[in-house]
Amino acid sequence: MSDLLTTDVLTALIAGGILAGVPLLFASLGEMVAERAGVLNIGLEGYMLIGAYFGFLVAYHGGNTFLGFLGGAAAGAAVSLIMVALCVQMGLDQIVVGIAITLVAEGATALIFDANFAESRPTLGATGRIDIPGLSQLPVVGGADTSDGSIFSQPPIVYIGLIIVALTAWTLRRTHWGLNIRAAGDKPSALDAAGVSVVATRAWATIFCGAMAGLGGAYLSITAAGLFEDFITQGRGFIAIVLAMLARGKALWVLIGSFVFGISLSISDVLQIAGVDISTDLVFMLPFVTVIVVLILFGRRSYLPAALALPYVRGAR
Amino acid sequence: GSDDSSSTTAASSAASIEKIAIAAPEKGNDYGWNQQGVEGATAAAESAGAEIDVADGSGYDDVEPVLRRLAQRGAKMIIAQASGYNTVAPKVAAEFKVPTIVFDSPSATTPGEVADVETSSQQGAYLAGILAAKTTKTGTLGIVISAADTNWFKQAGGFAAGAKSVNPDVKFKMAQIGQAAYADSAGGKRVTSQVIAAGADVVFGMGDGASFGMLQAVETAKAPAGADKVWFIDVIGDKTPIDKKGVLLSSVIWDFTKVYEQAIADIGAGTFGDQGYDLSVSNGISLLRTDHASDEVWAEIDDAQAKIASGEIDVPLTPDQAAVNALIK
Amino acid sequence: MSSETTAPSVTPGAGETAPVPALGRFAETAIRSLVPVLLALVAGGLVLLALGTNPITFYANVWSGGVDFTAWEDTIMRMAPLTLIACGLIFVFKAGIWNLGIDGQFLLAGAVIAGLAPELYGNMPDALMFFILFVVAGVVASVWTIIPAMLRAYYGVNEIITSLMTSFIGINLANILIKGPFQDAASNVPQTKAIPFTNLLPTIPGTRIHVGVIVAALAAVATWYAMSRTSFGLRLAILGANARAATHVGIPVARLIIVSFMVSGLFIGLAAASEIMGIWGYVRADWNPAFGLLVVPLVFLARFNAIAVIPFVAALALLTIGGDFATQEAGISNEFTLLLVGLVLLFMGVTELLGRNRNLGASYLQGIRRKVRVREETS
Amino acid sequence: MNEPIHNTTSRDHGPETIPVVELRGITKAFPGVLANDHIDLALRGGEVHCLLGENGAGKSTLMSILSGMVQPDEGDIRVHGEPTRLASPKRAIEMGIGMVYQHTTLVPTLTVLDNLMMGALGTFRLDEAGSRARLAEVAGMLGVDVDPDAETATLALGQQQQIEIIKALWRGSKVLILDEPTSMLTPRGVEELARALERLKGHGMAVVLITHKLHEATSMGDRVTVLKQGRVVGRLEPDELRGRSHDELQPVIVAMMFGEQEEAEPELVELQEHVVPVRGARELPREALLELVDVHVAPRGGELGVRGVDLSVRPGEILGIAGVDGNGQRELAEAIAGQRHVSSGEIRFQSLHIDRLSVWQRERMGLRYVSDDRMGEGTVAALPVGLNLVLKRIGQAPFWRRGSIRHAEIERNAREKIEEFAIRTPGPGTRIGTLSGGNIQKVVLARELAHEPKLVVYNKPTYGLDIVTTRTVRERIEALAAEGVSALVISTDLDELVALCDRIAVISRGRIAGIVENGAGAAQRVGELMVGGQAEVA
Ligand SMILES: Nc1ncnc2c1ncn2[C@@H]1O[C@H](COP(=O)(O)OP(=O)(O)OP(=O)(O)O)[C@@H](O)[C@H]1O
Ligand SMILES: Nc1ncnc2c1ncn2[C@@H]1O[C@H](COP(=O)(O)OP(=O)(O)OP(=O)(O)O)[C@@H](O)[C@H]1O
Ligand SMILES: [Mg+2]
Ligand SMILES: [Mg+2]
Repeated sequence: MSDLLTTDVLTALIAGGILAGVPLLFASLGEMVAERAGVLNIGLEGYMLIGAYFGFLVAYHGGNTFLGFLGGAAAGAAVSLIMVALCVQMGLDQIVVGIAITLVAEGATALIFDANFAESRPTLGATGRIDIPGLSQLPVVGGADTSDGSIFSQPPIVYIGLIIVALTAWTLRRTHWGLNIRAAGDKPSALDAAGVSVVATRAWATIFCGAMAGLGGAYLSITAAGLFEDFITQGRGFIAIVLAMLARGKALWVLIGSFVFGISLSISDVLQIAGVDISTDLVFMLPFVTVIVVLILFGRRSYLPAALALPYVRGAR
Repeated sequence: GSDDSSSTTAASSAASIEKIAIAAPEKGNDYGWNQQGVEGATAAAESAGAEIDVADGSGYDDVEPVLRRLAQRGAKMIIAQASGYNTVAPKVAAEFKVPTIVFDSPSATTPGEVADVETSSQQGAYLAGILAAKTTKTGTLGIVISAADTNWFKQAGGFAAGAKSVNPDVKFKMAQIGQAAYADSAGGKRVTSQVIAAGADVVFGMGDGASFGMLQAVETAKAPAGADKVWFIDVIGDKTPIDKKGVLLSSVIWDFTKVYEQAIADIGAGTFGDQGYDLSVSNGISLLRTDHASDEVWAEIDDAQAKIASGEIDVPLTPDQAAVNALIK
Repeated sequence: MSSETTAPSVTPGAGETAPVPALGRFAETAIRSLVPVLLALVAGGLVLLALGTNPITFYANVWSGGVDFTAWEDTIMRMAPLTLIACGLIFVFKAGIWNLGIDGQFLLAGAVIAGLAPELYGNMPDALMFFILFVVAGVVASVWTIIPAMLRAYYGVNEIITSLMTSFIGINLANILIKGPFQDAASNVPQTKAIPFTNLLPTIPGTRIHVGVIVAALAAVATWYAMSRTSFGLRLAILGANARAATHVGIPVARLIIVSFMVSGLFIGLAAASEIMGIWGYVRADWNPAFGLLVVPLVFLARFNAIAVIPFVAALALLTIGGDFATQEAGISNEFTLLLVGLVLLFMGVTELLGRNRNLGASYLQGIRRKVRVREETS
Repeated sequence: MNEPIHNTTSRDHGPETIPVVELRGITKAFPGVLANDHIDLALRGGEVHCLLGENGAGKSTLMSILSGMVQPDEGDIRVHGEPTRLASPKRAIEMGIGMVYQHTTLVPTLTVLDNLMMGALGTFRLDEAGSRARLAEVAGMLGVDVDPDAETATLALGQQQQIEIIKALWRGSKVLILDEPTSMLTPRGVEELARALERLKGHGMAVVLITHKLHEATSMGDRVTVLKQGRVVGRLEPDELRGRSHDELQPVIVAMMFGEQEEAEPELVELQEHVVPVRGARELPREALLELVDVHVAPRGGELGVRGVDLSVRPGEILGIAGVDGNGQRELAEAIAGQRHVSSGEIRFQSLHIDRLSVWQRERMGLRYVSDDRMGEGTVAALPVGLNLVLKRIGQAPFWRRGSIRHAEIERNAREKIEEFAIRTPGPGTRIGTLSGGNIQKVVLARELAHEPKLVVYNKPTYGLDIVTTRTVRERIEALAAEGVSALVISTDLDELVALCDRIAVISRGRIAGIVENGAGAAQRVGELMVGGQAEVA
């Protein structure tokens, strides 16, 4: 067990937690905002996959990871336009379209990747990191001289992510956009009556969701894996939906949830490395089991926007 | 096992086989299990002068129609290249009376219909263990597996035994990505990074798609204290073409060609299914030779290989995590 | 406007109660079902062309792969679990409940009966064994819905979250069971002991088609009847349309939520039993056909009608069975099938919308219904 | 935003001044209904324009067209003489048209201030300080007092109404439309509203007031337009209104509203609210049919709950519950109906404890509940009228046999009720959601009063109904009482209670503040109790 306490292992634990947590953080942050505006993006997995593929593609051909992240975000946003057009605009069922997006994304990325890269299987190098001066030299939380860094030595995109979380929280609470988003999810007719376009509000929230999920996917392929692989998201989109709903509309809780989940995956690795025999089935179940137990013991009405997943039609009876 | 001495003669005498077929779960360009299977089958077909019908990328769930179709399209031998096919394939074999090769299901072997292939891959892993122990600077070896898979456990145990035969004090850091994370390359990278952070400078990695993530982790890793480089040892296939950074120390190659040739020969001889086949160091398991180790090391490995083939070295069989743990602790 | 239309009580023919001629309705349904498929095939064909594959050959191969030789039997057998899952989903979706934990329920039920079957096999008549296994599968899957059901019924916790979470847990639990207590001692791959394939579910004479297909057909009829003719179906519909009204009119809402969840689990369990006892005879660890995601949209497209869902299910089955062959022939990734299914869904939605605007008739989708009504009215 | 309201008082409204808003030939059809049929309407500054008409006459539709919510099929709109297309609510707001909808448009989960700031343009950040100042300004203009930080859901309906008005004025509207603002208000609330409207008129605003209460129209209105079946059937110009008393005007308006119907003139005159005589005492059996003993009901978010209510209702008795809305009336009604648990105390019906019985069981015993939320819970909008009429009989004969529906029975029943209650609907198969409020209410009543009721809880039974429907409903309540069916009538309308009830209980902050025998002076005492009750806790 003494192995557990070495600084290298603890650093790796944090690094692993961040690697696993950041994709979830981006995706569930986007989902949370869209849900507050009343749009349930069941197709999050699809956005992430597309973001992962195009992020990888841009990073690979452009030779620049930052461009890759932008490319992933743009691709995710582009796919979310399907949702905007079909669901927000025309009022088609969000769950049907969301699932269709996931299926199309799974099929399309596998198909194109297979056609282009199955033989060459390119990988990307390590994503460049920035070391926070001073702090990055600290043991465990510093991580300047390790493979995947630690809290104070991460690729800029991770810090940008934290800034986005803060900005999102502030925007939701303090700005007109935020107010509109909250109203669009709780009572779109009121927003409409106040002269604000429900469609536009929901559309922007959905595009934000697409961009964030695409960014999460791009992080997954560019930084977390350094390559693309069919179905690389492995169901993370659905986990992100769960996290977004558990966050009850609060950006901070998205942050906490994502990293708790990331760390719990990372802990299972570290325990195994330390020789503690533990079933990964069990460990993977743990965060969910914990949440369920908490819900059963302290279960109270969970907050979800009243108009979630309902199309808004002006004056409908 | 069966003797492989007759393979060449058998191939020429098996003129009755016009077509053989292979069904594999993933596409045959994965630098791994599926590619090895397809390449082995293609080579065997070629040497028998038979046509080859490849149904790769068949997945696990719809395989019965695939196998039936292969039979209906005239295959005289079907290779069901996945242990996941080992219940459905005999069913199709029985119905169409097509000799069928299955994996990891010894009890399925039925005269004239089904022959099972067992892989003694632990033998190759043993050799990999020797190579790793000779290469490591930190004295710590990493083992990463993508799933709770018997083949992975067998090789993990063989690897540990081989390494310990060189240096009894060598330490192991072993971790599994997930229950079935065969293709989770992000997970592969995460876990491999952690194993390296725990001090391993040679990582023995087993996975399908996940292997690519492991390789990437090794490529981008910062070497642990005491080492100047981190190495990766792969399994089943040969990833040299995609090893841009030169970190691929070796790979435990599974070459099915001889086994499939033998099966064709046995069909010709009317003995197919009388017994199963064993893929071992004597007929297809080997260690990929690279120039990342010295000739002396390779000589030592060749020596060990001969000893395993002759039975002088007995490689332990560790079919589950508990058995592996007993070896690496 | 003529003066007759001024009084609110005239023109009963307008909108709601207008009877649609039977033939017209049939033609519309055909158009609405075919057009999106054609559009998806065209779009998919462009993708194929881009990949250097001849779309005509490809689609011909999908058809022949799904029908030729004995593949049609596989296609029909594939319909059994899909139809049963669809029936299960209708019971919850109609009530406005999102049971998205299908895969967990399906796999857990499958794992349990695959572990149980070898124990029962040989100790009793096969018929009794199958009966017990179907019942057990249904019970296991429906028990697995209880947590989301109770949390939703008594605490109002959103069931999308909880059913997804219990699905992840169920999948892991199934694997633990398969690798642990149910592991076939004689096999060195993680899987349960198989019952001989000669003793799987009986088949319809003259075919390989197992009787699970008949179970599924009966389930579809029963579901359709329950939803459209019975008081139970109406209660579910009311719950789905207006939960507060359900309370007000004296429907025991909490109980109904739990019942509908459990009925849906029951059918999902039956789907697992039919698939495992009809085709596999055992379960491999990590086996996950992930039917859930594919069936959910079909249920919507069929507007929660268990009979109407059958053609959709048939198309999906044909596509999954034939698609494997076609992609192999073309040398492209078999994930193309997913792309095609997704495209069909998208185009169905769009066609539906355009169709409504041209007044083609009733719509498929709940969501667009309201929207479209208003459009018509305002135009 | 935040531009001050203009103080240009234009008292003289001769024909030469351009109306602020002018509607010409507005036509709007819904399936089966012509809601607006070539309507002309002009709104002038400094005037309250009353829009009257029976339920479903098309008032809300017309105003929704004016607020940009609904697009007309034909006709044009001029704002300050300029032809304008009001394509969206945003456009309408920009044109200075503020609307208070019939159904609330406040977001319940947001604070008052958030609700007011919504939609304001110009800045990216929410301007909280500026908004507070603006709130103080508008509230001052209206003469009301509001807490900007209260969560909207926790406010009483009257207060929500004030916020709706503030919201409509927020961006400096020149036109204020109020769609039935008074139906939920107490007489005092109505007085406050009238004063506020006076002030707004003083600021030169054009106000549209939709109401079903004629005395409000005659007292507050400067101009009256009467709609019927989508058409303008009568107008009263300022000079016709000025100087004539309510009693003189009432028959005129009533004749316009209902004149074409076969009802005889004398009957119509009786429609006047004040003409209905106060009920005298009746002989009733002694023993109680319904008894509440120290009943407590736990509140849910923002409610007061019920805190120890004792009540008894005798067979055939009509007991009124008076009080300001939001003082525990709904909680009480739901507890009796079985939609909520009683946290302590006892409810006895026909001498049986029914606390543990389900809604369904109570319904079978003859205990009925007419909800005040006919759209939200009383009906299922997506289902046809026919099914809505049997919602509380699901699975029962004759509508269901062995669990299977019998459409013929349901259809027969529906035709019967449509006839009996004069429900205006294209047919039994019409989705109920498309009917007008009054007609939905009739469906609800028809359902609750069928199958031998013994006691009916009516929560605001005539809320939003036109005079004829109101009268029908009241007559039914009385007729049933005469047959021995008791009634518990919850209403914020004192006149209604005085007209109907044997006794009137006053509810205040979840408690019964007192019970008054109806008779001369009852209204006075109820009013005192309502005020006293409030003072007691406040
Ligand atoms: N179990 C039931 N018993 C009786 N009536 C029902 C039941 N379920 C639904 N209904 C009502 O019967 C009518 C027809 O049912 P259903 O919704 O299945 O038909 P539909 O063709 O889909 O109609 P729509 O186009 O209005 O959706 C509808 O008005 C529906 O609300
Ligand atoms: N969205 C709609 N769909 C269908 N019919 C509608 C719709 N909106 C209104 N109607 C119909 O138009 C007519 C006029 O309705 P409106 O709401 O304008 O009446 P109203 O005069 O406001 O009545 P009330 O006094 O009951 O509020 C009614 O017959 C109503 O059923
Ligand atoms: Mg329907
Ligand atoms: Mg109205």
